[in-house]
Amino acid sequence: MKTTTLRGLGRVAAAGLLGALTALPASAASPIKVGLLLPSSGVFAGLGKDQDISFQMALEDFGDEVGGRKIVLVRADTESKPNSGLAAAKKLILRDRADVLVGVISSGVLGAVRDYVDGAKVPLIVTNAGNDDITGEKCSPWILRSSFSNDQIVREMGPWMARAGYKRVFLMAFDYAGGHQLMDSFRKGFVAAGGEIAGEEYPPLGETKDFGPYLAKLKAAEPDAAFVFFAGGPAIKFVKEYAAFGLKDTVKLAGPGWLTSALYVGKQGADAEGTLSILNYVPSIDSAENKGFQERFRAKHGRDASEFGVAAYDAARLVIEALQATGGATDDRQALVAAMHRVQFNGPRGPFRIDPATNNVIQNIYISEVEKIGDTYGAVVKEVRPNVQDAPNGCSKPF
Amino acid sequence: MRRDPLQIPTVVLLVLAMAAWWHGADFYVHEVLLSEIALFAMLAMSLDLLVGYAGMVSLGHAAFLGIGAYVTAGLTVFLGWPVALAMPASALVAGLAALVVGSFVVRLGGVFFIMITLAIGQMVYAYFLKAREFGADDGMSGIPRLDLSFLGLDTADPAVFSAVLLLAALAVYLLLRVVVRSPYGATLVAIHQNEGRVRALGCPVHRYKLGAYVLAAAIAGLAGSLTTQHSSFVSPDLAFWTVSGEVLIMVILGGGGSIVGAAIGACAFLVLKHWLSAGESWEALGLPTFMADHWQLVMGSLFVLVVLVAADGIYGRARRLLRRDGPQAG
Amino acid sequence: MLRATALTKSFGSLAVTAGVDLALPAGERHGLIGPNGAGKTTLFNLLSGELRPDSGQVLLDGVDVTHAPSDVRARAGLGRSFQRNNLFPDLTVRENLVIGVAIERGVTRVWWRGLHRDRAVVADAERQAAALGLGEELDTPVRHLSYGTQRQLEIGLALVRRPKVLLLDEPTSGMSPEETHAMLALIRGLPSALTLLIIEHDMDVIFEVADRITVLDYGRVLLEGTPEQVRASAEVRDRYLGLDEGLTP
Amino acid sequence: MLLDPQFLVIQVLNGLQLSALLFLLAVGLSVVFGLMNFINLAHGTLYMLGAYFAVAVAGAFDSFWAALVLAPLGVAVVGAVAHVTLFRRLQSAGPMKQVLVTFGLIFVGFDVVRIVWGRLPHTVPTPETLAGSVQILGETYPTYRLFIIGVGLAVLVALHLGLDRTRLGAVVRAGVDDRTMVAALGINVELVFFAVFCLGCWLAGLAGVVAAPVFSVFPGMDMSVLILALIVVVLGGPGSLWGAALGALVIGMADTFGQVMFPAFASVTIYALMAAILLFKPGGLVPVRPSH
Repeated sequence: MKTTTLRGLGRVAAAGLLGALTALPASAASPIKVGLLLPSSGVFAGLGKDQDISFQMALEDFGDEVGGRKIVLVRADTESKPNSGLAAAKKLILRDRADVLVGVISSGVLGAVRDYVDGAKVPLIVTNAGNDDITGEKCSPWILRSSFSNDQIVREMGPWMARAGYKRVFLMAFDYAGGHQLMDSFRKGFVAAGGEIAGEEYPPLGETKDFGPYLAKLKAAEPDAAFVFFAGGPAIKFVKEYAAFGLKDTVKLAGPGWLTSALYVGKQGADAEGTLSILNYVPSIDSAENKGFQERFRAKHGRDASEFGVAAYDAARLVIEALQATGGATDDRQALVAAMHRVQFNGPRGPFRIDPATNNVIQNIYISEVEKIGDTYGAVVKEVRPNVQDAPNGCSKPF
Repeated sequence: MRRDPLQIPTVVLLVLAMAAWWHGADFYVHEVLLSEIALFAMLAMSLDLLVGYAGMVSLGHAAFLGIGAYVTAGLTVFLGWPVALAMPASALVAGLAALVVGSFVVRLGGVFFIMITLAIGQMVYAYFLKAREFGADDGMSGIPRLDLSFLGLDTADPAVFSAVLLLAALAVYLLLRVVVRSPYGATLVAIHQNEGRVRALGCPVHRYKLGAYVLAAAIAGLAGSLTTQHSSFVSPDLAFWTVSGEVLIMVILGGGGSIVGAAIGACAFLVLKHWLSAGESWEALGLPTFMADHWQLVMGSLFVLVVLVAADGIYGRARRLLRRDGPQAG
Repeated sequence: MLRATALTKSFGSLAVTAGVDLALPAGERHGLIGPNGAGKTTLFNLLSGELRPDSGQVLLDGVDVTHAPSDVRARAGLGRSFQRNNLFPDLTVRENLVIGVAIERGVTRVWWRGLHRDRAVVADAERQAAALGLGEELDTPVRHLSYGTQRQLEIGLALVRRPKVLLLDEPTSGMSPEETHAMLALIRGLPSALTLLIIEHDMDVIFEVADRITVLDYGRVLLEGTPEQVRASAEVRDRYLGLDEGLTP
Repeated sequence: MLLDPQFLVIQVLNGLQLSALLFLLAVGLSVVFGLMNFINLAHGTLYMLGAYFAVAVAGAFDSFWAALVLAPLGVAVVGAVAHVTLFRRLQSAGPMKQVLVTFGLIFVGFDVVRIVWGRLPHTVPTPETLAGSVQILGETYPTYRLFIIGVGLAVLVALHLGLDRTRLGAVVRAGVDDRTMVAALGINVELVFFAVFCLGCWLAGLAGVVAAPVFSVFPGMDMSVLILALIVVVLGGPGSLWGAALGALVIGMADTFGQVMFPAFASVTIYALMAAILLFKPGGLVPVRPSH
């Protein structure tokens, strides 16, 4: 018994020494590979690009060398399609031997890569996709999220609107899992606070040519307000059509802030004015960190950074600071994730840290309204919900 | 029916090449490239039965891939069926779906057939996109792989599973070769050439076309089952029209009407796609790396070019060159 | 054997077949003549099932086949050739006939073994090719054959099923005199039990072959009778034969 | 709510607006199909190009009206080039190859648009004069949508007169009825085909421009409309002007009312409608040729 333990110890020590001898020069020279799992084609290619440049900016701001190792980026196109996303993740892990993965815009891709990443035991920091279950029932010790969970974003909005006097609200979102999750979260809080759902519509994803028929139905329901979730092209279209149908002045428009994202609120212009939004970031947040960040971003790219960019920027900072804590070591991935759990900082959106209980971010949530700022439009913060944290939601912590 | 002296040497060569590649490959090639090639080769070969033999140009073949994938996903995840049972069920359900759909679409010829298959494919896609019981657009995960532990094989190993997939593709090839060389296959070719005359000769051509449609769909269903096992995941995208389109491109690229051509087309397409979508390849050519995101542009142009100047595809071209040199000039 | 009653077919407002009655007893050689656009081929298509009539009835061997598609009628014993060659152009002569024989024998449903295994089918096809005088051309793709030879194969393919009723649509059109002669010999050599309906522009052929003749004009039956009666009809002479140089032998 | 007249009026207008767009898209596709037996699967790509050209022109001249004039012309030129370099070459090879080529062009068009205009969605501002809303039965309705309906009607009338009163129109009608006949008349069929094809492209481009202010402009906007346009063509009967109009009306209304009233079946209904038409009335609602 004793001898075997001793022999075992000896073997461990020898292996450790050998490992240290071989690993030392390697880790001094070999770069740390961060795999960007983002779409560069397909519907969300624009968001992928936004996150890519923001991640790079963070490398400049916080240093791309840790413990003598340079941080290099390797990329694979998810095409915003689940199967391509899975192939991209496999490429980053198997071929490029990435130490950390960062990215994933679409919830479909996240669902597709979840099991694989979990099995491969490579840390993934999700920078957008908000599927509740990824930091809930289907949480993984290896998947952290710097962006948000759907529920985290809208949970506070229902009670807030009920209190603000909007008693009857009409819900609308594309007919897909994310859309339903966001609407359900809103409904829960809103109904509990005494609100009434005046009606709800779920246009089919991807083939809606025209919001007209749905707006006509919304109008006929005569609600006090509409709570809708659209993003990207459809969001631009929706806000404009909403105004054209004369609804802007009669039925208050509200929704998760992607409806009037910094990426395109300028294009929506006056039609977006007065839209209530709830989100984890708006460019107008009044803090030194945010102002400095926006200035640097504007100098580089000539426009405001968006919430998408911030999520990637903070993810990069999370990676860098965790690496600094491990001295640049990446071999012990469990230690690396543990270091990520200990990272805390004040970023553009306020205090940032990862909740070790769910691996989801703990962050401020901002309720704001679109107003004219100078000669353009932007969201102005009305109220801040500090340090919003998800309940475990069925996540049983693995480590 | 037609002599094809190049067929056997090509297949032998292709099998040897795949075996050699598999032998020397790393995890990534096993898990991604070889597996994808095997899966798409099955799809392309089954589509070739329709396009190259029966003359039915379908732009909705991915619908049956999707159906097969969802059947396996549903049966294994919800009902806990063993994969070995879910696989034939996938082929069966896809075949039944084709029987229902096909009983009217096979009546339509040429361009109308293209349009209706495109529409039906999109209908299936739209259904899965909305089907909340199957996870709607998020799809389903946690689909197990075929259990071959009684053979001492661990299918979680990319090398093992890619070998399984390659062997499945070979089996599909052999099955389809038997079919196309049979009297039934010859009748399909005749129907392609002159449907009216085959009917006037007393053959219920719709039933024959339906048979091909069902068989091709069943194979696509099987490929769907294997696809979902491979990725342990299923989503509506599998049934999207671009997948059907890519498979059709593979068939045309490789050369329709030979079965092996479709497999070659799948190899060529996927190798080219992987190469084109890597920034390093463009860098090596001295071209801007942003083009790596635009491999579809290159693929689309290549496809147009193939249709324009080499409609018989890679294999057809090779066969023609051989025939020109050979004794059977004519 | 073949009977049509009050067959009517219109394309848009144009009545191409207007109440045609036709009755062919078994073994009869029946000619169908008429000017271009008289509706002869349309009538053929109605009889063989390529087209469905708007009204009227088609009886084949006493069975109502009005609504049966062409493959059902073919299996019930109706064969036809086409006005324009209607073959499998990329296939060889042997392959063309093999398809016909395979369908006739019902082996086309076999998908599990090679066609070449069905030696009897191939041998039968080769025998029929020889009977058509195409024994030398077995391996020639049809599109490389001369027009006249393709025409022969066209008839040969219609005969593969040994039909009870055979519809021949202008079998000698576009043929050289020698080829016409050969074709005539082929038609004359058909089994006497076969009921034959033949469209022909070459009056020599019609008068040589036919027992009775129906003259079609504007989709209607103008006259039905023996060759002599048709030859004697002033009306037919006016409307049709008079315009045809083949009238005076 | 369904019997609420205001709701009905708004929905009928929405339906008409979609119908007008679908008509613009489908009529070119349909007549080209009727004439040349060739379906241009890249027709949606032309529509997308029209919208992107509108983005470019409206941006350069700061005028929607300039885009309305120039963008469809640009699309017609693209179509003309494609016809001369690609489709004409394939005329003898049969429709199948032409269809395949147009299919490849969808991929090409998609990426070209992404390279030139980037990946983010664009918008075209609604022209000042049409930016407001009008009151209909006490309901606010966007003026621009009425404009779309107007454009659709104007094109319908113009095409009807063109087909009915001009020589080219007569030739096209004859050609749809019987292709061989036109050739026999000693008319330069090639030229007629070319002209009709370009007109079809122009109309697709026009649809793209007109749609741009209502729908945002993004890569991939082509496919959803392509399928609808194909369904309209099949429904109306290939080659028929009034068939395209009727088909567009049926689909436009079915889509508008179906999506709101029977959301669960909306997408499936339209496909089922197409299948039923193909099965029972293969010539479409307004067949131009007898069904064979």
